[in-house]
Amino acid sequence: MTESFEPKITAFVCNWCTYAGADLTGTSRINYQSNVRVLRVPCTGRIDFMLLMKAFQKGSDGVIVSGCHPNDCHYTSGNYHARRRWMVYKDLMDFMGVDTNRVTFSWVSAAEGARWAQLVNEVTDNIRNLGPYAEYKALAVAGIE
Amino acid sequence: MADTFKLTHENLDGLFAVLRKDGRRVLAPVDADGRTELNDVEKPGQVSKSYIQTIMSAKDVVFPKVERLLSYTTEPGSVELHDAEPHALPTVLFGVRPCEAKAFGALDAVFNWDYRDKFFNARLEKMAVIGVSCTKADDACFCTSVGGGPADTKGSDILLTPIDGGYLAEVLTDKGKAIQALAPQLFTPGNGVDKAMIAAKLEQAFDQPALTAKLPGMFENKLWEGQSLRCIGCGACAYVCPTCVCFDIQEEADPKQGQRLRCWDSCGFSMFTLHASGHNPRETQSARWRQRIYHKFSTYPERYQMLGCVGCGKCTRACPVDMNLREHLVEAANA
Amino acid sequence: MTEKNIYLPYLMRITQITEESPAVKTFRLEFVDEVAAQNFNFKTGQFGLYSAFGEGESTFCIASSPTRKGYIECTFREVGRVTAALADKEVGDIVGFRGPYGNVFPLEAWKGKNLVFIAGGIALPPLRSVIWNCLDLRDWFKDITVVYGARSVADLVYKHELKEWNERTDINLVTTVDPGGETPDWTGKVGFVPPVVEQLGLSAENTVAIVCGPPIMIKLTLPVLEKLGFAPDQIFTTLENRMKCGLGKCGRCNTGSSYVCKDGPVYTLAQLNELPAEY
Amino acid sequence: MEALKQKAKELLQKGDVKAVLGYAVGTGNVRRPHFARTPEQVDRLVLDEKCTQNLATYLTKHEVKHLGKVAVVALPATQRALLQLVAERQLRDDAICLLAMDGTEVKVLPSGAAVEQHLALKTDAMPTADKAMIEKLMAMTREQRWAYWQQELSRCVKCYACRNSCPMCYCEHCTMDCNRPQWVPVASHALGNLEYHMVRAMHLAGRCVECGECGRACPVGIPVHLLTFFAEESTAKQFGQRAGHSTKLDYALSTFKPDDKETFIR
Repeated sequence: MTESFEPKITAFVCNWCTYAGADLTGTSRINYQSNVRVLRVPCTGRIDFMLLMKAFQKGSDGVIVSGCHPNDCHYTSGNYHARRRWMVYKDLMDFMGVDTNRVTFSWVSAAEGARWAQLVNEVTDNIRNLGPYAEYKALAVAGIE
Repeated sequence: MADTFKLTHENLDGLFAVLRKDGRRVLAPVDADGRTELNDVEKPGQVSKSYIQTIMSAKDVVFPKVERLLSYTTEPGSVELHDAEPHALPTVLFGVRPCEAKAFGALDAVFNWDYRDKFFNARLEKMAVIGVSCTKADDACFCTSVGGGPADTKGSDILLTPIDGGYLAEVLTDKGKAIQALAPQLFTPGNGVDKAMIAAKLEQAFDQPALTAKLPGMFENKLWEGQSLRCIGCGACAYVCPTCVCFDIQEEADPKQGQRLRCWDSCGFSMFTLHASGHNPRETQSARWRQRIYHKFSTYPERYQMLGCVGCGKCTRACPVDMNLREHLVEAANA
Repeated sequence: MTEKNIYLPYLMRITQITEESPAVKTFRLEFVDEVAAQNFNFKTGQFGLYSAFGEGESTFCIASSPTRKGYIECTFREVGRVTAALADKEVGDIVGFRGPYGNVFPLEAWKGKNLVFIAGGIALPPLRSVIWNCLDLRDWFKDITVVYGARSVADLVYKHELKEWNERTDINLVTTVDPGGETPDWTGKVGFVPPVVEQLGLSAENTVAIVCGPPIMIKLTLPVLEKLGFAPDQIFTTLENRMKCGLGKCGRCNTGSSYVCKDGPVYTLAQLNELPAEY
Repeated sequence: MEALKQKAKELLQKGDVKAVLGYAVGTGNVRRPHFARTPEQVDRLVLDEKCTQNLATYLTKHEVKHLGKVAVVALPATQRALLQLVAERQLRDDAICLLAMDGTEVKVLPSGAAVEQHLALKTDAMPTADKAMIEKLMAMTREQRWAYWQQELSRCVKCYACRNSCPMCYCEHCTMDCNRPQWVPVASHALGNLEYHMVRAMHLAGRCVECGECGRACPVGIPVHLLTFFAEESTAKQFGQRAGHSTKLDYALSTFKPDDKETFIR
């Protein structure tokens, strides 16, 4: 059963750094696991926590959030704003018992193609080990008569 | 009239066992962290000893807070519909108060006055009510003002009234008789106790027929605005109410399949009547508060020849800002 | 024993889509199920709940005439979650329909009378059903007048039909657009609906007026009709309160003790005067 | 008590305010919010330790705004909420007229600055029981916390009493009422309940004045206030600022410091 499990991972990435970085991974012909669906947004500042929630709601087993390194934001400070919100949101998720091992926050620049591949591989292996996010998926049917 | 028996405490133990053996769950008021909830119980010993009312009403047994009406699967150019079957469990409601027992009639009126609602009906059919008369009332209660009473039989299949050593048992309906028939020996001959002596005394607070008669002329009265000023517009009153029946239909779907769910809703929410154009027939909280009163005390009598309120006072107890319904009705009746 | 699920919609196939004006579309819908198609009947004035599977249900009138068999039509403006999803549909797609619900326009009672239809903007669809129904039973009635106004020329719906009505001699069509909404080649009137109605010099004698439009138009048109001598029971309108069930249960469409979904949507002004103004 | 009534009557008579919002005795001796617009209504005012509601909730409501200027009998939590509402530009500083008790004296606090000064005199820490409960939850395993909240939230019926009683939940159009997209399921099933409470807590992080009104308002006794308390504490701990302490503070989550310290971003 676990052997056939292929995790579904949603990645929210910023347009300027991580998306470009992921692009570089491809053009550099670096192989990495294909479990990640990449969703590009202009800036990490746009990645509302509700998007992460929605990803789990729609069946993701893991989520990656990634953007420009601090001080490198295309819009100067979007990633700083995002970082504050992630800090609180991660705490809150943990307090409510949501599995924070399933969310990975990271900085990947446009030059770090190899880093992106490594990140995706690590996260995918990790989620594969954790198995499907059954707890959250069970919510969708609980409480309906 | 109803057949009257005695049901001793020991025999009630036996009755619970028999009901469960018959495949029915028994839901009864249970104390939980200072709240009284309606929970699945095995023995009468688990039932709360001191409750006046449960916080939530028992309506979710027949009208759950979320229930599936239908589901479907979709593919480009085609849709396959799947009817939903209510998952109705044989249920005995034990220990609900006469006011709440009566409330099922008010729900039935809406669900079946014209089109028949199969979901409600399937659940109602599998439910029986063993009510227990009230021996005390609190400041929120006003059943006697709305045609009920602490030992009123309406809505119960069997009504129990506490007496020494057990209960006076009135077997009132065919469903009640069917329960009795499961273990007739548990029901011993009654001893002619006058239940009116035991039941709580609750003075009538206002003249309801007079209130109903004058409401149509009071629509524009400033009273509603004054009363509703402290209302915060939440749905607590409607959601604990045993007769509030307003609902929403919500769709939940992904690209290949979906379902329609019926969910509780409340006329107190500002979005409830909001039109697509942005126009809202009930724009202010006072208009929504007025709707709540009128629906129960004017619309219901006119359409269904009964009241949409049983005087249980749950709304008053649940309200975060203590909107006391009895008090407001008295004020309206005296206006 | 087993009861019918009253919330189950019919499946309907979209067979034609007409773009009426910006964000307004008309769908022609045919039953997927042959038997349902055979058994389906409605009368003019009734409405239904149309569903976009995946998003939910929305309430619109049936905009086609019951005299045109084999299909129903609905016209809607894209404003919310459901209508946006419907607007994305293409010919051949499946939507849901529950209905027909509500009461009807009393055409029998209007026999031998003059009819005046007054509509504004997106409120023509409910009247379009009646108008075609009356045109298909043309010898039942005397004069038929239609006054239709919209914000601008682009906002007029059913442009082809307006052209057809304009060319017919058995119906008097007056179209108007709000000042500033006209185009250089606009041949209709310019002005708001109420004064246009007033200028027509209609006689209230043996006439019924059917009014439907935004609240402000209705509010200003009613005094005009009153001035022309129309009694409240000669004026009809159709309400569209928010609904979820259409079956007299969900509790949101009522005005006073009247359920718009059951006792309405068609009301005379005389009836509305008896109700609290919660519509 | 008499001093409060005296002051309330004075304000009404002078026409300084159109109403005095305080507390009165309600059903079964509970305390309820009370709008006093006449001297007789002022006589029903009470103020004692049974008064708990955060009356600041009312000041952003249309119906109350229409009354004109309202004087508010303000507990410390109400005062904090007012400061936060001014900080968030929901109330004008000159709309403030608070009646606060200082011993047996009644103080009129006519501005945010006055409230800040008055508040600075007292500390109003989180109730011990709530603090202990948060600590107890944090000592659990994640799975236990999940089970705890699932159990608690299963009673939620989404009556929105928590939202509507909250002084900081003043949005005209709540996220819960948005359906394009439908962020959170409307239905009160397990998913809808979890996500609703998560969004509510997150939207109050850095804004919660820790009055606990949401928890008291809940008809089914879910300790929903622990969620917003926790989110607020997390914000305070990490960014060093608390809601409801000044009219001048920016919302902690709409600002940043380049050296905000985190440990989990890779």
